[in-house]
Amino acid sequence: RPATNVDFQETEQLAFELIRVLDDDFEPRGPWAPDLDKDQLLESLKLMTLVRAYDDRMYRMQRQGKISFYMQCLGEEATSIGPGMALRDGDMIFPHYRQQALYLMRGTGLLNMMCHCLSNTRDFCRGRQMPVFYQHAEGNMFTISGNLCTQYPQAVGWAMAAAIKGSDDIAASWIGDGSTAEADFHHALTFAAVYQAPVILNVVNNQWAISTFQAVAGGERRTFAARGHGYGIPGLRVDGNDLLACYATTAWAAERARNGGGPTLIEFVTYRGGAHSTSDDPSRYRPRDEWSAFPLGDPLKRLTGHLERLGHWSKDQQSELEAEMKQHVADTWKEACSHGTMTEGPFLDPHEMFEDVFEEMPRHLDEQQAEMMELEEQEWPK
Amino acid sequence: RPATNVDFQETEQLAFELIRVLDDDFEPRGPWAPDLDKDQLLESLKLMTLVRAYDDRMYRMQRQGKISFYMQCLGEEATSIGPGMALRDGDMIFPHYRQQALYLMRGTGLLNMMCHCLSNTRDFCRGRQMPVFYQHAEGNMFTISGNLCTQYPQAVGWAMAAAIKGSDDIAASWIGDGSTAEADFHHALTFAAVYQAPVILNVVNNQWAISTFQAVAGGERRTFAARGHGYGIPGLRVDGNDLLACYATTAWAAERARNGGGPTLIEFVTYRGGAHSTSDDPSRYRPRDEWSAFPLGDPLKRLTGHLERLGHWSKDQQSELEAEMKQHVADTWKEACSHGTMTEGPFLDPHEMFEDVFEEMPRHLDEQQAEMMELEEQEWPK
Amino acid sequence: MAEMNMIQAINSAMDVMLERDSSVVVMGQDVGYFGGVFRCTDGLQKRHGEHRVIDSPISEGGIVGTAIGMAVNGLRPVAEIQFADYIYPGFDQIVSELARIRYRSDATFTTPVTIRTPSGGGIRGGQTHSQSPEGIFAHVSGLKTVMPSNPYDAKGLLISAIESNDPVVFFEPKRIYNGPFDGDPNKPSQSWSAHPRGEVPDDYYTVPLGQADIVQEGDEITIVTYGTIVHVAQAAAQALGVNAEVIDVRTLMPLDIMTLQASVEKTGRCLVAHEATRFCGYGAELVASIQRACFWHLEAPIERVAGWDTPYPHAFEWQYFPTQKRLAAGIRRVMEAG
Amino acid sequence: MAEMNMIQAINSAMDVMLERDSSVVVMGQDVGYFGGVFRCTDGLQKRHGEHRVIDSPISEGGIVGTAIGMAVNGLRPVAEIQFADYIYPGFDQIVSELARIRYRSDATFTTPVTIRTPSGGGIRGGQTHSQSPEGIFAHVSGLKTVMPSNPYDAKGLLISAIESNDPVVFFEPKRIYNGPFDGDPNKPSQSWSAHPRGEVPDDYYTVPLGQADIVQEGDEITIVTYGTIVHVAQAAAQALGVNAEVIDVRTLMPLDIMTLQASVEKTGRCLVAHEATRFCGYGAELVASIQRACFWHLEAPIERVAGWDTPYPHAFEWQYFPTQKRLAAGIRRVMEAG
Ligand SMILES: Cc1ncc(C[n+]2csc(CCOP(=O)(O)OP(=O)(O)O)c2C)c(N)n1
Ligand SMILES: Cc1ncc(C[n+]2csc(CCOP(=O)(O)OP(=O)(O)O)c2C)c(N)n1
Ligand SMILES: [Mg+2]
Ligand SMILES: [Mg+2]
Repeated sequence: RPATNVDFQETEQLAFELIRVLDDDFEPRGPWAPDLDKDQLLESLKLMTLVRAYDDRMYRMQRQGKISFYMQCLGEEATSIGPGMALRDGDMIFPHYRQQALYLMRGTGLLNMMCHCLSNTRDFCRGRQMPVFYQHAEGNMFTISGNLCTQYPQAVGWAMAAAIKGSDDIAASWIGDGSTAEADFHHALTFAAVYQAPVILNVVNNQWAISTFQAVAGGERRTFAARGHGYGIPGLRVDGNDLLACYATTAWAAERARNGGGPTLIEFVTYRGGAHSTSDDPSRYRPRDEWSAFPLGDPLKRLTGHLERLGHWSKDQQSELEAEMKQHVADTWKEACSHGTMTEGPFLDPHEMFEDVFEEMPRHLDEQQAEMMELEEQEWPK
Repeated sequence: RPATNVDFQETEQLAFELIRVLDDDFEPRGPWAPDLDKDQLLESLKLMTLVRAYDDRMYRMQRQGKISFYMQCLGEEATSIGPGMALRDGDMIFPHYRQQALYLMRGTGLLNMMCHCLSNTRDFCRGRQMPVFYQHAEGNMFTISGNLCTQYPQAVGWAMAAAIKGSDDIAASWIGDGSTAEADFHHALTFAAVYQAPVILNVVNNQWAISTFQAVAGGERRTFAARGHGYGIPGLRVDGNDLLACYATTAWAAERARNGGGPTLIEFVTYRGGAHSTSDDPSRYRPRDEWSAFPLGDPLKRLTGHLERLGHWSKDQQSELEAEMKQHVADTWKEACSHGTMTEGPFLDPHEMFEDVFEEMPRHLDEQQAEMMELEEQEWPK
Repeated sequence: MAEMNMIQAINSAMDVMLERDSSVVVMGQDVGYFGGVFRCTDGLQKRHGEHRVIDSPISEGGIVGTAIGMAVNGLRPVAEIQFADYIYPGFDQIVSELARIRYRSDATFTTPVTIRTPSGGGIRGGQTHSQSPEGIFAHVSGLKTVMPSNPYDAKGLLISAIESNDPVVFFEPKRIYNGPFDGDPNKPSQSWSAHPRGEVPDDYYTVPLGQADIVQEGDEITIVTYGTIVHVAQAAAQALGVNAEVIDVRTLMPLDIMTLQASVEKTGRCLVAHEATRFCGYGAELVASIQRACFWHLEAPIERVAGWDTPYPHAFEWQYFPTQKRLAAGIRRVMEAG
Repeated sequence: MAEMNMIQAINSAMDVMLERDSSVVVMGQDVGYFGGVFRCTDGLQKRHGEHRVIDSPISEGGIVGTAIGMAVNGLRPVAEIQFADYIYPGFDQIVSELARIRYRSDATFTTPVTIRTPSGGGIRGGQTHSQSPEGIFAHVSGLKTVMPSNPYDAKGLLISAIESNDPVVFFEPKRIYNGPFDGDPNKPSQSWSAHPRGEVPDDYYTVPLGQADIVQEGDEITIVTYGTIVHVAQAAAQALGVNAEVIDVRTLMPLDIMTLQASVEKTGRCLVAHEATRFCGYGAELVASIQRACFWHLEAPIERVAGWDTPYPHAFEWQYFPTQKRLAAGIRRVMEAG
């Protein structure tokens, strides 16, 4: 673990190793081992357990037709929670669509997130976005886009502005392995390097981009962490199922950025445990048991294993926690549905569809809104 | 000079050195020294001298209002001529706008190039492109685009098709240092790496992108040759004013590509000796004497110096050659003008403006063409 | 002859062309081993090989850019953009290159590339899986723009597009991939088997580009539309008992204005309808062209029914979508005017 | 008050706003040390510093993408795209992000970004330095689209754009940067000093977005246009001795339809003119909106004079450009019809 202010050249090797803290016996080893205390570890475990319960529930709700779409982060939880713990509240986050854990950490609230997925009267997007495209301005969590990688140069711009304003807040963004092929990946790295923007650019390499293996994005010729080398940007290749490593590497990059050291690219090596989305059927393109064979294991098992080893936790406590979270999610879901579902009211008022296209509604939208409301009154077929 | 079939890893250092053949005394030195015979060297000198005479003439013709626009390649000639000599006729070239030398090498013809710049009746673009946007299908020279870097992924696609068809022809493309910031640079490198396309991707680093120094494209943090490393693409950093080095490195990359070794990125370090274009005034942003202070000198002086050392050439012969080329260019210009200029006929028939939008002219263009021709008849003001 | 839905018809068109013409290649995200997120390329890689049915990185600009290069080297790429909403990263290569290479090179270089992309809403896709950007492409000189409304046309038009030496942007209205849709989301979804154009020849045939199709003759009003709305318009006219002539434009560029003109001169009334947003949408060109060609025959202003000028909202899909109710209101406005 | 050409007026608008509002930053290719290839940012970096007037890499996508991020962090970026022909690599960030962030986030995030870009032909720029893509942007919900036709409007509208909390694409007709142009390339070029709108206040003032301007009153025909063609239209009408009402749209989105409607209801005849290609161009929307609003007052079909539906050809610039001759032919068609 080099000092956070070393020259780029001294970081190059880190893009080809796999930075780990927890070994196969859940022992923390090596220079990257962070000092997280019991409470912090238990806090992160609680969160990870909650996210799984949330994903599990929402996935099933979609299957039952209660929501139109859903995306899990099963198996990748540590790549959000670890970094999230290492950032300050003032740091701005530009997520990909599998960072639900970060929204929970930043205070978005389970109920609000469910209400969004239901597009109901409490939806913070007022029905304008598909499920899982969260946002939370107060928590410095950006609005998620359906277009891959667009948030990457935006994060760099945000960081450039922080530097221009003389603040020491930094930006962090997440994308997937497949998204690295998009133009905005290059835009982000170029501008981050040229302006030495205080930004952390994360690539969650979960091995798959829908049906295509990361090799189709060039991940087998060269690690994604090394993509930054051509621009002089340090790259860290990290065990993404090791919460402590995810935390420690983000802390390193954050300190570097905050002190004027510029951008860092971090590749989290992990595995997409579930389907790409509720529209996907992975059995068509990958072996069913691939995850169980994945060498880096399951981030939850590794974290509980670590806590058990420390004597802070037991299998029973974990089962209790899981039951508790399951219940919490179920109760919250019930409450969320009371604010409306796709089929049962209360419903959002469709006239809201015309708001916020512009700050003030121009005449043509005013007229279209009136026309729409009038049509709503009419019966059809008459 | 590693074998052309070595692994990428063994090439990495070459992106940070400066590959040279001719030393400061014009002596060929080192492993990259190619065996070019006297005739080949004199051939390339003749061409370089011709290109300078051509650029000089056309630049002045624009200043006199005879053509609307022009771009010189003053000081960068070797980055076209060297590579051009190392490629086969069947190899497809996707140039940037400063590769006029390659068009001359591929048989486009001085007269045709001038007629294009005049947009006259002999213009191979039939008046549809600005000056210097050449093309020459028979010579496997692609049509130049005004949009920077678009040719880069196109070259990769051409090379992928060559591989699909089982041909051992390769593609080569040129861009400038500033253009590396465009999305298509990333698209090209990604696809070239993923499909191991037989393509040579050249970056002519002439230090400037209009008014911005190459640092604004990130060239100072990391060499452009190293941009490929993140994708696992070998990068060669080459003395672009050393014709022998330009030849030798291209020959290496061509052999590697032809034998299935995949893409190579080559950075030619050179200097833009003239203005960006006839619309530009470099005195506003760079010292007038910068070129004379440029450590890599002038490619023409270095080539003549080499030939003189070999006893193949003398100052007098060079002055004769320059006079001869000047005359040749002047005569050809006269002939070109006989096919029409911007002010004196013969002129292209404007109805041609409507052709080749589609293979067959659709009704709406047919009608617009008729309307335009009818208007041509009318006097205005009546 | 076989019963095919639009997915099968589109798949068959590529299959037939891969078989007939060794220069045809198919490329795009997830189109190879997997067979496409909408299954349009299902089985093609298995049948024709990895070199001809290619999985591409997630880079629309790279897909179009490399497809152009392949075309310059003698291939006929059929590139899929997974959703029309994601075509924009490839926009520069399409507009600045693909559309103009023939022109700028005096036809010494040509780029016979077909870009296939699913478009339109009605599938709960929200603002980034529902767009209809066809008007933008129809505005770009040098591109042909196509949108079929049924399996028979889809296969015949796609084969014509692949064989065309001009670049074609081929929009596939995803809402009717699996069956026609009359605009009522509460009805059980229909299958193409009941529809006459669900009968599709297994082999090669073409539907020529540049020809509109009168899907229903009538003399009271002309409804000019394309894609999913063809079916909604027919249902709306029928429900109103209006004897409407419904025209499926099919090829947006070049536009078959003669067929439209003849119809509007006959009916004297015209409604233009599409799913895309109205302002500066393709319908504006239809209105502008028709009012000029038919001005002296028009008995009422030409009305437009289109997507509202907002992004496509997830929750309000059926207030946003031009449903029968909205088509009917438009028809009434035209019929009652004057 | 001072005499300014459009370049000076645009420069002054940015200078005033950089002075007034510390959140304003200017960015783009060659805009900093050099002052821009058209000199629009001349001296701004010197006066306001490298952190506020920023030279960008040659990456339109990166420029727009980072500008959005800066706006999210409280800045008001004014980004220059060197030529409108080169805006397409930034198209995805403009259409998919800039235009919709307010909407998709229920206004919890907003992106007050102004994109300035020189457009239009008449400068021997050929197909890649002459384009007028405004219609494409006017079709995108969530963007405001502006094109001034004189120095006074240019400064006032640009300040309004910078102050707007909505994203604005601001097109600058480069042919009239240095002086008005009546469409005759053989005349000696005029300067703005002779033109009433060449008088520009040195300080802050605004011209509101969304208001068309009647630049010339008349009762025989309404000519609706914008940018360079405003001047060509006035000259053509005068040469024909037609008493035309010439309206400069100025803001393309939102469109001031009321001003257009009032005029066409008065004159009963309308010509729409612009430099952009005709098919699916902005003029199509003008025709469609006006024919609907004014149908019962129209005495003749609305005609369009526009760039031909081809790329902008270098050699045939003056056959391609909507010259006085072409405007006059259009005016005649409208006047003589019916
Ligand atoms: C610009 C764009 N192109 C294509 C898509 C369709 N798409 C959605 S997710 C996805 C795969 C992304 O894979 P990856 O980046 O690895 O992220 P992961 O799903 O694995 O988290 C694709 C192709 C899109 N959303 N945006
Ligand atoms: C997409 C695009 N953006 C901007 C421009 C305007 N432009 C023309 S040349 C140029 C500078 C290019 O510099 P470089 O790539 O270094 O090539 P050089 O001129 O030095 O050969 C710019 C910005 C363009 N032609 N295309
Ligand atoms: Mg992935
Ligand atoms: Mg350069």
